[in-house]
Parts: sequence; structure tokens; C-alpha cells
Amino acid sequence: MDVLLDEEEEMIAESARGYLEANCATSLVRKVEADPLGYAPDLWRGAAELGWAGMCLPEEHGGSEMPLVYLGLVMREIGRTVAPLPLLPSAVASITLARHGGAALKDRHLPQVASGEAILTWAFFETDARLRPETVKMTAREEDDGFILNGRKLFVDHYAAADLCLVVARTEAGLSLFLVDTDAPGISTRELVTLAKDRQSEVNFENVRVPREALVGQAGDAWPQIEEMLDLATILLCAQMVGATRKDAEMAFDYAKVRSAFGQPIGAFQSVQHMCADMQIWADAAELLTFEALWRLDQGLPAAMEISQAKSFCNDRLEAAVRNSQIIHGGIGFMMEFDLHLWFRRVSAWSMRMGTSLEHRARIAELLLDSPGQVRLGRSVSPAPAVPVTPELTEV
Amino acid sequence: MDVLLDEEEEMIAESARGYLEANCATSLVRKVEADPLGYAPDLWRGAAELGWAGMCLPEEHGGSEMPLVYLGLVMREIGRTVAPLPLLPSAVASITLARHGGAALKDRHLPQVASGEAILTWAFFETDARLRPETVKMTAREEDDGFILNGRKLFVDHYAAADLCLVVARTEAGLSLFLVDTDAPGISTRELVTLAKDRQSEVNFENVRVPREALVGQAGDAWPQIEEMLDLATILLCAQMVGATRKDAEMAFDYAKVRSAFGQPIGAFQSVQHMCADMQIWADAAELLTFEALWRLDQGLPAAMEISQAKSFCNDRLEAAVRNSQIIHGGIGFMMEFDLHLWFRRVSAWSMRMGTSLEHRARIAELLLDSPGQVRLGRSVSPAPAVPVTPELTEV
Amino acid sequence: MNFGYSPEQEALRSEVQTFIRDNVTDELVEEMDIHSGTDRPRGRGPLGQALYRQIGERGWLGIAYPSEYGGQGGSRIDQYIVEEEFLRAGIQISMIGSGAPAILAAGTEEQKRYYIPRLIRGEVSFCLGFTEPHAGADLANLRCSAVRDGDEFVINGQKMYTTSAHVSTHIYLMARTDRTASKHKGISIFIFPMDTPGLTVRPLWTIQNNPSAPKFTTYGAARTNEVFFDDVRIPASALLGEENDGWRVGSMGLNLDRVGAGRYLISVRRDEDIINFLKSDEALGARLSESEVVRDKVAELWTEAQVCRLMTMRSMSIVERGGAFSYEGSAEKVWAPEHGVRISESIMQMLGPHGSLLRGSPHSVQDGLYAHNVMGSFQSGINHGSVQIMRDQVARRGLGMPSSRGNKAAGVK
Amino acid sequence: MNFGYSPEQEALRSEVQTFIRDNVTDELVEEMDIHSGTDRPRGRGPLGQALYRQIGERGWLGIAYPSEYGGQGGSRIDQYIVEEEFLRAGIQISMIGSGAPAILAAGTEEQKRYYIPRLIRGEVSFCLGFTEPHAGADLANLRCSAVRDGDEFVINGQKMYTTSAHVSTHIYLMARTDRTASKHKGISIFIFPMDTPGLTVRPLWTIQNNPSAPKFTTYGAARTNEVFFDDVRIPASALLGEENDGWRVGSMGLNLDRVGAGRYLISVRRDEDIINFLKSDEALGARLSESEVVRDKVAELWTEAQVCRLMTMRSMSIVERGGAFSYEGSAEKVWAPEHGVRISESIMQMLGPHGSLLRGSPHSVQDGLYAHNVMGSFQSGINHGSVQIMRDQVARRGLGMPSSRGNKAAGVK
Repeated sequence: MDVLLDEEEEMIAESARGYLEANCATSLVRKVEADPLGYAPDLWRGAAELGWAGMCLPEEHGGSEMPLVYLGLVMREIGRTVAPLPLLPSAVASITLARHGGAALKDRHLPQVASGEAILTWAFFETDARLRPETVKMTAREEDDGFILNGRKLFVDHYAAADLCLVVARTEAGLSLFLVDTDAPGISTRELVTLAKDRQSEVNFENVRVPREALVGQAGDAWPQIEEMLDLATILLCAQMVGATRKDAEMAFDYAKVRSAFGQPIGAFQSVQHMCADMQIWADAAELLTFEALWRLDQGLPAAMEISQAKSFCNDRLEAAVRNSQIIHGGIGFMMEFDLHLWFRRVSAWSMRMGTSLEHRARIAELLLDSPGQVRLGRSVSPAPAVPVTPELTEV
Repeated sequence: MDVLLDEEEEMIAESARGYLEANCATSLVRKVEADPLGYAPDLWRGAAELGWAGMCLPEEHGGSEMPLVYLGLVMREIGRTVAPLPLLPSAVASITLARHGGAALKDRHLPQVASGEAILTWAFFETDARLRPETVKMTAREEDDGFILNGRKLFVDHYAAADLCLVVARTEAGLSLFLVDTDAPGISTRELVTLAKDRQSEVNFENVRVPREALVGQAGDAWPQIEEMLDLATILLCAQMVGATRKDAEMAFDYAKVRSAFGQPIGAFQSVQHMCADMQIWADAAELLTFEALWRLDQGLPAAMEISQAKSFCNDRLEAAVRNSQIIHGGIGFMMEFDLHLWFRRVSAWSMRMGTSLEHRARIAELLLDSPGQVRLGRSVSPAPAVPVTPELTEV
Repeated sequence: MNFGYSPEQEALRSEVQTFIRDNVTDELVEEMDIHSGTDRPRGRGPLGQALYRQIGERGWLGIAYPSEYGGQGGSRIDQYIVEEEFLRAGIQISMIGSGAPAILAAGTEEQKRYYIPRLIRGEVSFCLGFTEPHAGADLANLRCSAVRDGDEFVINGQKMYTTSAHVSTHIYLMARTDRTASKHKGISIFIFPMDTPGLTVRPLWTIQNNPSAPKFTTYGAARTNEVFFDDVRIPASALLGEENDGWRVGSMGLNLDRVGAGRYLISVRRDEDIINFLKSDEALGARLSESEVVRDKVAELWTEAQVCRLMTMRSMSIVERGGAFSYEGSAEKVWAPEHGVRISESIMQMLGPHGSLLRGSPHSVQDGLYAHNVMGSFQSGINHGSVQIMRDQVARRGLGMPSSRGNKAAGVK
Repeated sequence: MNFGYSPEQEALRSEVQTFIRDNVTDELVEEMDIHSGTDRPRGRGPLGQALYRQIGERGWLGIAYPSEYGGQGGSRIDQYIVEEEFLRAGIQISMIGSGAPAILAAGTEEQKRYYIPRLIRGEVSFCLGFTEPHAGADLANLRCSAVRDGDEFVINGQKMYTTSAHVSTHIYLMARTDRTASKHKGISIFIFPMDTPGLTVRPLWTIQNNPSAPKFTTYGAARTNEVFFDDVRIPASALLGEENDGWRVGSMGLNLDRVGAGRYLISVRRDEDIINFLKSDEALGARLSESEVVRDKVAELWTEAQVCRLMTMRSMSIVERGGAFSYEGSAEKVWAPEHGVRISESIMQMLGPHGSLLRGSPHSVQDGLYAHNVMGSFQSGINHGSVQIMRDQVARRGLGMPSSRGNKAAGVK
């Protein structure tokens, strides 16, 4: 047991931070906010060269088969610089594809994903945007040797940037996953304007034909795979939130040391010190919760509880942390030309994505209260082991 | 509109405070904690001479027909000195009797209550101790010209001190109220040991016979009267909590001014100042919520929402206030021989009585969300007007 | 104790509500919105002028101000009722703001006769020239200087976050008139027209800009301003109160500015909004209204909002009795803004991703009101005295807590 | 990053659990409970001695202490595992407390050889003689004096809130050895037996007395003590570390005292308890477990409790790597006690009136555990460095925040 970063993990994180700090100034972040494309292609190419796009993909498809913890560290650094990259949706969709897709589909697409040439995303949410299977109304009607998709997806991340999208739809057999070309005929989109000013879309499917091979996994009963995908997206988003909050909080700590009022730095006032102490504690706690969950995924241990713990905590406490940072900055934090809001708006928006605190706490309560036996901290209460990601690691 | 106390109200409060401060030292409070009788008879006699026992009873029965707000002010002062008096249950039961009892019952008992010779209490709660009609399992079987009571009541306030008890039981026609001699054959009791170390009892009824005249109001359908009684007990308990918290907080403010650490009074540290500021704000808010509810009862306006607002707020914030006071006092507040715990234990215990915050907030939500029309602060949303207490006052 | 309004006051409220229903149009609200970013002529527009005439005829203007200066000499509570109803319609008719109380208390007879009637009629409106780049919470640290030159003062320096400087007719300026005096001495207040030569206004765009926030957003202003003074010459008669007594004069208005309909409403409107949304037939609201957890949370927040209302009523009661606040205004300024943040952040976790969509986005909830509110609600705890400073004041003025050694040494109260 | 334990560590945990199930009886727990009010002989009773022999044979004593002083030279994490399991059974075998780390760091070879093995075997136990009537949070304000007289020191003064002074064999005393030096200088640490003539222990009864709190209550101690020193003569060899260097020596142990199994468990046991109560077939628990609001609340608190666990694991990781805390111990000492209060107060509003019944009362919930916990939970945020002081330290040591002007003047760090 050692919850601190080891040398290799430190290296991964430092290298990611070094690349992003050198290449992702806030001027770039602001520029991309106004760009319908929604990401920075040059920055993405560089990131792909560093291997981020295929970090957790199989070696046979050009990936590096690294643990999810490493990807989490990269996501943390992306959050830190609020870098406009489509890594989160692309990694989530491609890992899902790698785990459950057929050989042909993987052979065709994964090498391109790993090299950064292809960007993936996924589409699950609809009008009722909860993390629940019954919210999916979109249909996939079997016809000839393919499927016809009809329905509307919301909150699709980086759709404009993506080449392919993993779409959740309902066949006669139940929920299924389809890999769809983002510019397939019958698809139309509308841009959503989020608090983060990042790119989320409404995507409409009107009689969109996909071949049978586009099916990822079997038709129907795909909820376990879908839930796994949503869980992965959730916990990686937590890592991104942690990184963004870290930087945002550090700006407040620094500001409190130099901004003076009443003859001393405001950071010398106990009330400001205590706000800062809480921000640090919350960010530390969020990071520990997040990386324990990622570590468990890497070990093939059940992690539903830990993922919901992390996200509900991040939603509440990281939002509070970045709000405290705004308060410490006073009026200047409210000004468009000052950079702080780039972090504040993102952490706020992200806290509303991938499950509210209420949803995640309901899942935690289910695992705690509706399971047999007594609970004890430090002992797993999740009902069944998840699918191992890196089966060669021994279970601890 | 003037939410501050007027001259007469100030006088009532000051006179009550004067009497209690002169006659109720903490040594008396400690003595009564160890006394099974559970109250201080001399103090009670003096209080009755001041007219507290009959404050809100009809003049024709020896009462003063004062508004409930006045009684609330007296309860606040009783809380302030944590005076061991059975006024709360006696006032609540006797007001209920005065409102709904038959003439014979009122003529016989109310003058004695008003003079302080007789003490009343009431018994509603059972094993499931929520403020809900379905929790009452106790039965009243009609037989000959009376009823036979069977069942167990919990959390009966000052039963040992009381001569008569208003008991809620279930007849064939539904919930009904009975006035029962506390030493009637078939009754047995066990003392509960509460955090407040005040007197609450388990009262067991085994074939207890009461005459037909003991019925208060009609047999069955008495829930509106019972709810009114419970609401009155709830809001008067809030007034008592406010008074106790005021005194408890003032002890912390005073202590913070004299206790030194790091070369200055601890009250000069911003963190301590902010704790104190919050305590004052919470106590002020609780008092405003409480007295608005009492005022509405006096006006005959619906007050269910306001009572639940007050109690849920008192439960949460006054508990936090007295806990802060303990923290400011440090180790000495944890010592038995120091008086602070007399207040702390009571406010804590009272916060668990007469409805948890969860129960009260569920009622608020019902009134807010399950009622027709839109809500607006300052505009009543309660569905139906309550029974006016002092009908001669014009409705505002 | 009386938590109700008199029949006359209830009648006044109904009358105002009826008037608003009949007369306040969207165009009027748009014209009178000082927070939109667009440049426009200073002072009232044509619709606003018409409105002021109408409500002036009804005697609703300056109800609580002395009749010799154009007011009605009436009750502060009546005035509060009128203000609340107009604010609920999106119109801030009480733009008298911090200026009028101080002018009444410290102004010359000439100033009173000139300004008060015009403030009441809405012909004059002040922006508040207090904050500077290095003088925010610690206002007394201000550097903007006013140097006497015969019958004039010459002003040089800069003000910041001067809300509505681009639409106000006059400025209520705090400047340093004696550099040699200690921090709180040597400050004076001046009132003069914004079109005085040498005065320049530059926009500062807030994070509520692009897209701009919907009506009623807490701190939804798309813009505030910087004001620069370059040898601005004003007559000595622009001085309000005694020279170098500006700290005292300037503080007079602020306490009143912290309470009242405006402060109350910006902290509680979301409580009403979310409950009414839950009661609506929108799918999201209807679904959420069935969640026990949501129900518990809105009940808790509603109770907190009631406390905002009651604290405002307490402040009004004190003012109406002619009393002075010891700490009650500060207490309100702690509770209400922090409540405003709590309701705003709680709603985020009810609405989920729909709640993150800004104005104009497809699928936004109430045109992005709640998303924009996230960006603004905390501002209420910063502006006009932070909640931290307000808590200090509750503890020190209200509870008699001692100053810390450090602050004593620096002469901070 | 590794959030798991090694197979060997998991095996150790199982072994300890089995041992406890087979050997730890109620009588043993009762005998070893230092918090009950009853007077008893100092040191271990017969059952405790037998237990220590048994667990000594298994190598579980002083796992992380050097083997030359009777320890096992093993991992701090292994030691943590053993401590946690025994604490969960109600036995604090890690009574080494604040003494041993300081003795190892600052003691003479003779002191180490005498004390460490005896501490590990449980033959010596220290009470902590730090706090005084006028020196609580501001410990350096202490007055208890030790005056050198040839080869001896003569001690006069008073200590307060000396937990377990009535059962400990020795005292770990902080006393002033130089009155002329500044506050933090001139303090020394002494270790010597409690039966030294002139030393008197008097009970201080806590609010947990009468009825006394059930096992596992957070700060459930029915008694603490005052200790009086009346010309107590001790040899100079009782000095730990250098004379007048006691502030530094005394601080060594405290950081470690703030983390670890004890601090962690007293803050989170109620989380496990209430969830297991909700899962039980008791009517109240079963009913509450169906409430969405209760479910939401326990999920939130459980997550907070996980943070307590993770912060403890972080502290252990730092210690195991041989690193030093910058702020992490203080952070844990903020989070865990405040969580302990939140869980305790949240439970109050779940249980209602049943929750207010104390130990021994009819109808009490789990023999009054939660009611007693209300009286104790906040103590964890006061003792051994208040959460206020801990937050100061997180900000100053962890984040490099400046000292306030006032504190700088007084030399407070």
C-alpha cells in the first residue's frame, strides 16, 4: 500500500504537464472557445505523438496498454491547463471498442485512433439525461443486413471533432452499441452552449443506416458494457476536474499572497487561510477518491461505489473550491479578460455532467444498503467484480 | 409590520426573565436532574402565581387569554434558564382541552390548571415516534359507558409531575383524545433517560378504564385537533430552544472575550469571531421563524409551513450553535462540573423531539410542491386556514 | 410583534401589481436594464420617463423621503413594498441608491433641493465611484485624488468596477483630499455630472457576457466599467459634507444599501423559480418534484429563503422605528448572499447537464437562468462588503468581540 | 500508486482478526478500558498482561520499532493493520502514544533501552502532562515549573485534562525550566513514574459520566484528571532531550498522534454503525433505510468517511516512505473530526427521539451510542490541536500563506 505516485507515475504526469504548459496557453483556450471545431488540432497532434490517444489501447492495435491510472494522470494535467483536447471521449469510446468490438472493427479503426488520426466519441444521453438504461429511447431497427437508427442524442462530447461515434440505441433485443460515421447521411446536429463553452452537441438520427458490422458486441443486453463505458467517462472526468481545480486553487493561493488589504496580504487573514485550507483538503480528497477508483478498475476490482463516491464528491466540493477561488479573487475573477473563469466555468459545467451528486449517492446507497452483510470501511461492498482491464496484474 | 417586540411583549419577557434568574440557579437545575419528580415545585408555584399556567386559557376558567406569542416569550425565557418546569406539556394539553373539551371537563379541570394546582401532559408517541396518525396503535375499546385503553406511549413529557394526561388512542371511529388520571389503575410507567436528563416516560396502559366524559371532542376523526396540539407543542419547544441557545451562545461570547491564547483573547481570532457571528445569526433566524409561526397561530392563519420551517431550522442550526459553543469553550465545556452542558444537552435532546428535520421538511415540501399555483415568498401557501385562537383579532 | 402588513399596505401592493400588469412592457424593461452591455444615452429613455411620470403621479416615488424635497414623507415599509413589486417585474425604481440618504444627512440645503427631487424623479442617477484597483475590500486604501485649486477641485486617478457608469448621469465619488492624513481621514465625497470634461468611462466585460444573462440572474450584468479622471475640474460645491470627512459620509449610505428589497430578492428569486419549475409540467421539473431528496433540499432552502425575508423585515422594522443597526444589516449581508450560493449550487445537482446550458442554447432550462446564476451568485458575497468583513462586524459590533492585536496596531476597527 | 495491501498484509489482518475472535473477551476489554471512571491499579491488569504476552509472542508488538529496543523493525503499515484490528475490538494496544517516537528521536541510549521495550510490552504507559488551566491551545503558555537542584529537578504546578493519569505508570511532562526565556524556549520534557512523591491525581468527571458512555463512543471517557505537583523531585536523568529544548521534542510525537488508526476510527465508526443499523431488522432502522433522504445522506457521509480512510492511508504512505508531513497530518485532523461531528449530528435527525436516549434507558438505540456520541464527537476537533489551528497549519505550512501581522509580532508561527 502506497497511495502516493511512484516514479513512473510522476514521470507520466510531469511529462504531460510539461507538454501542455509549453503548448497550451490560455490564449489558445480562449480561441478554441470561439471555434466551432472545439479543439486545437496542433495540440492534439502533439499529444498523439506523445501516445496519449492510445495509452490504454492494446499494443496489437498500436496502443501502449498502460493502466487507466496513467490515463487519469494525463486527464488531470489536461484539466490543469483546461486544454481543448477531445481525449476524454476518444479514449472512452476507443477503450470500449477495444474491449467489446469485433476484430474487423478494431483492426480498421483502433490503429488510427492510437495514432491520433481518428477521433472517437460516444452518444448515450437523451432528453432524460440520467445514467440509466431506461432513458434510452433511440431505436435501431434491424433491416436487411444492417440497422436503421432513429432518435435524438444530447450532450455528445466533441461530436464536431469526432470521426466516429459509439451510439447507444435500442434494438428489439435491447440496448446495443453501434459505431457510426459522424457524417453519415440522415445525421444532423445542433450545438449546445455550455457553461464550459466546450463542445457538446445535440445529434439527430433520421433513418441513419449502419451495416451489421457497426454493431459493437452483441445486439441487446449491452447495458453492462454501456455502464462500464459511462463509469469510465465519469471517473476520467473526475481526474480532469481534480486537475482543473488544483490549478484554479493555486491561482487563489498565489493571489492571496500578493493582494493586500488592511495593510497585509489577504492570505494573512485567518478567514482566507481557512478557505484556502479547505480548498486544498477538498482537492486532495477528490484526488484520492478518484485514483483509488481508477486503481481498482486497473485491478479488475468492483469500482462502481468508488466511482460514484468520487463523482459526487467532486461535484460538490470541487465546485465549492473553485467558487471559493472566485471569492478570494474578488471583482477581478468576475472579469472576462482575467483568466480565472476559464477554470471556474469548466469545473462548474463538469460538475453537472456524468451524473449529479443525487444520482451517484443513490447508487452508493444501493450498494451499501441493498447488499447482504455488514459494511466496513476498507472492505469492498460492491456485489460483483467488474471486467478486468489489465488481466495480467494480480488482484490485491 | 414590525417584527420587533413591542413594549408589552418586552415587559412579559423581562418579567419572566427576572423571575427565573432570581429563582432558578443552575444548582436547582442540577438537583432536579437527579430528582424523579422532574420539576421544581416551588419554582412552579411562583410561576403559577405570575399566571404562566393559564396564560392562554379562557378568562372564564381563570386564564388570561393572552396571545400564544406571549406564552412563546415565556417559554423562551424558561429555555434561557433551562428552568425545570412542566409548563410546556401542561400549557399544550390544557389549551387543547380548552379548545375541544366539553364544558364539564373544562369547568372541573381548567381552573385548577390555571392556578397551577393541576399539571397536565399529553401522550401521543408510540414505538414509531413520528408526527403521523398511522403511528398510533393504542386502542380505546368502547364498553358500557366508557372506554378501555390498551397500549404503550413513549416520550411522555413530565408524566411524573402531571395529574392528568391527554391520551391519543384509536377507537373504532378513529383517533380520539381522552383525559386520563395519571394514577388510574392499570397504568404503569418506566423512566426514560434522555440526553437532556429531563423527564420523559414510557407509559403503559393495561385495561385502563375511563368514563365516557373523559373523551375530549368526538370519538374518531380527532386528527386535526391532535395535529394542532402537536404543532403547538412543536413551536413552543422551538421558543424554548431559542432561549436556551441564546444563553448558551452568550456564555461562549463571554468566554471568548476573557479566555486568552497566543497573547490575545480567543475572541480576537477571526475564526472564533466568525463562529460567534454564525451562532448569533442562527439564533436570530430561529427566533424570527418561531415567532412568525406563533404570530400566525394567534391570527388564525395557516401555520403548518411556518412551524415546520422553525423546527427543522432549530434542529439543525441551534444544535450547530450549541456545538460551536462547546468548541469555543474547549476542554472545560466537556467537564461535568462546568454548567455549559446543562444547555448543550437540552438543546441537543430537544432537537430530536417533536419531529426530525427530515419529517418537517417533508411537510414543507408537501405544502410547497403538492399545492396548486405558484409559490412566492411572503405569500401563504398553506392549503386551509387553521382554527383561530383569538378570534377577536382581525386577520391581517 | 406583527409579521403582517396593514390592510392599507396590502392594498398598496395590489395597486402596484395591477399597475405593473397594465403598464410594464418588455420594451420598457429592456430599456431600463442598466446591465446589458449596450451603450445607450445616459439617464432615462423615453419609456422610462413616461413610467416615472405615471408612478410619480401615484405618489409612489420617494415615499419615505421628506415632502419638502419631492418625497411623500411616508413609511419606509410602504416604499419597500413598491420597490419589491417593481423589482419583481425587473425594474429597479429605487435607483436612489446610496446617494440620497447621505445627501439628506450631510448635504447642503442647496444640494438637497437640487438632487433629492431629481433622484426621486429618476432624472439623476448616481454611479458609485468607490472601488479602485488597490482599494476593494480595503476601501480606505484609495488613491484617486482631489486637490483644491481655489473654488475648484482637480481630480486625478482611476475607479474600477463602477457599475452603471455608462448610463448614470452623475457620479458619487470618494477621493483622497489629504495625503498626509491617516488612511481613513483625508477622504472626501463629491457628486457631479458624468459629462464633466476629463472623465472617461471604459467598459469592463464580465463573465456574464457572451451570451448575456437572462433577466433576474443574480449579478447578471454583462458589463461594469472603469472610470478615469484626468485633471477633472469640479466646483467646490460638488463636495458632499465636510472636506476630509468622506469616510463617515460615505459609510452612511452603505448600510442601507445592504438591506432592502434588492439585496433580498437577488438572494431568493431562485428559490421561488426552482419550486415553480418543479411544479410546472416540464418533464424535468415534474420528474424531480417526485424525488424525496430534491423535496428535502428545496424545503431546506425555502426555509433559508424565509430567513432572508424575515431578516429584511427586521431591518425594515428597525429603520421604521428610527433605530440604527448594530449588526443586523451585516447579518443579513452574510446570510442572504451565502444562501444565494447554496440555492444556486444545489440546483446544479438537481438539474444535471441541462442546468449547464447558457442563454440561447437548445435545451437550456429557463433560458439558462440557473447556469448564468452559477456565475453570479457568489458575487453577492463579495460586493458592498464581503461576507468575511460582514461576519467580522457582526462579531465586533454586535457581540463586542475584541479586535485582533494585529488589526489594533493598524488602526482597523 | 497502490491502494491495496499485499497478500502478506491481508494475511496478517486475518490472523489478527482470528486471534481477537478467539482471545478477546468482554472482561478483557473491560479491564483494559482506561476511560471508565473506576479507580484501579496502574498499568496492566492480569488479563491485559496475559494478552500482551500472547501478542508479544506473535511479534505484533512494536512492529515498526527498532529491533534493538524490542520492536520488530517492520513496516508502519503492518503496525497500523494490527492497531486497527485491536481498536475495532475495543483495545488500544498502541499505548506507546506520543512517548516512543520522541524517546527514540531525542532520548539517551539508556532511556531508549529502558523505556521502548517496556512501552512495547505495555509495562510502561505514559499519560501526557501538557495542558494546564491557562495553556490549552496555546500550550507554550505553560507555567508548571521544573527547577534544577543539583542532580535533581523540583517540579511545582498543575496539569489539567490529563487523560489516563489515574491508570498510567509514567508521565510525559512538559514543564518550564527557564522563566526568563521567551515563551517557546525554556521548556523541557521529563519522563518519570506517576508514584513519585508529591504528585497527586484528582479526577475530573466529564459529561459522559452518569450514565457512562457505551464502548466505542467518540470521546466517551467518563473521566479525565488534574495532576498536581508539589515539590516533586525527580533525577536529572528524567530529562528527555536537551534542557530548554522541550518545545521541539514535545512536538515530535504530536504529528504522529494526529494520524493513524485511532484518529481515523473514532471519526468513522458511526458511519459503519448507522449503515449496519439501517440494514438490521430493527424496525426503526428498516424504516429509515427506505427513506431516500436518509439514503442520500448516508451515501454522502460514507464518502466522507472514505476520505478519512484515504487520508490515513496517505499519512501512512508518507511515514512508510520515511517522509515528513508538510500539512497532510493537519489536513487529516481537520477533515476527520469535522466529519465525525457531521455524521453524529446527521444521525440525530434520522433517529429522532429514540436517538436522544442514553445508555441504560429503555428504548435507547444501540444502548445510547449515538446519544453519547453527540456529547463526544466535537471533542475530537478540540483535543491535540483544534481544527482551527490545524487549518492555520494547512494554510501556512502547506500553502505558504503568510502569518498575520498580529501573530508575527507575537512570534507565533
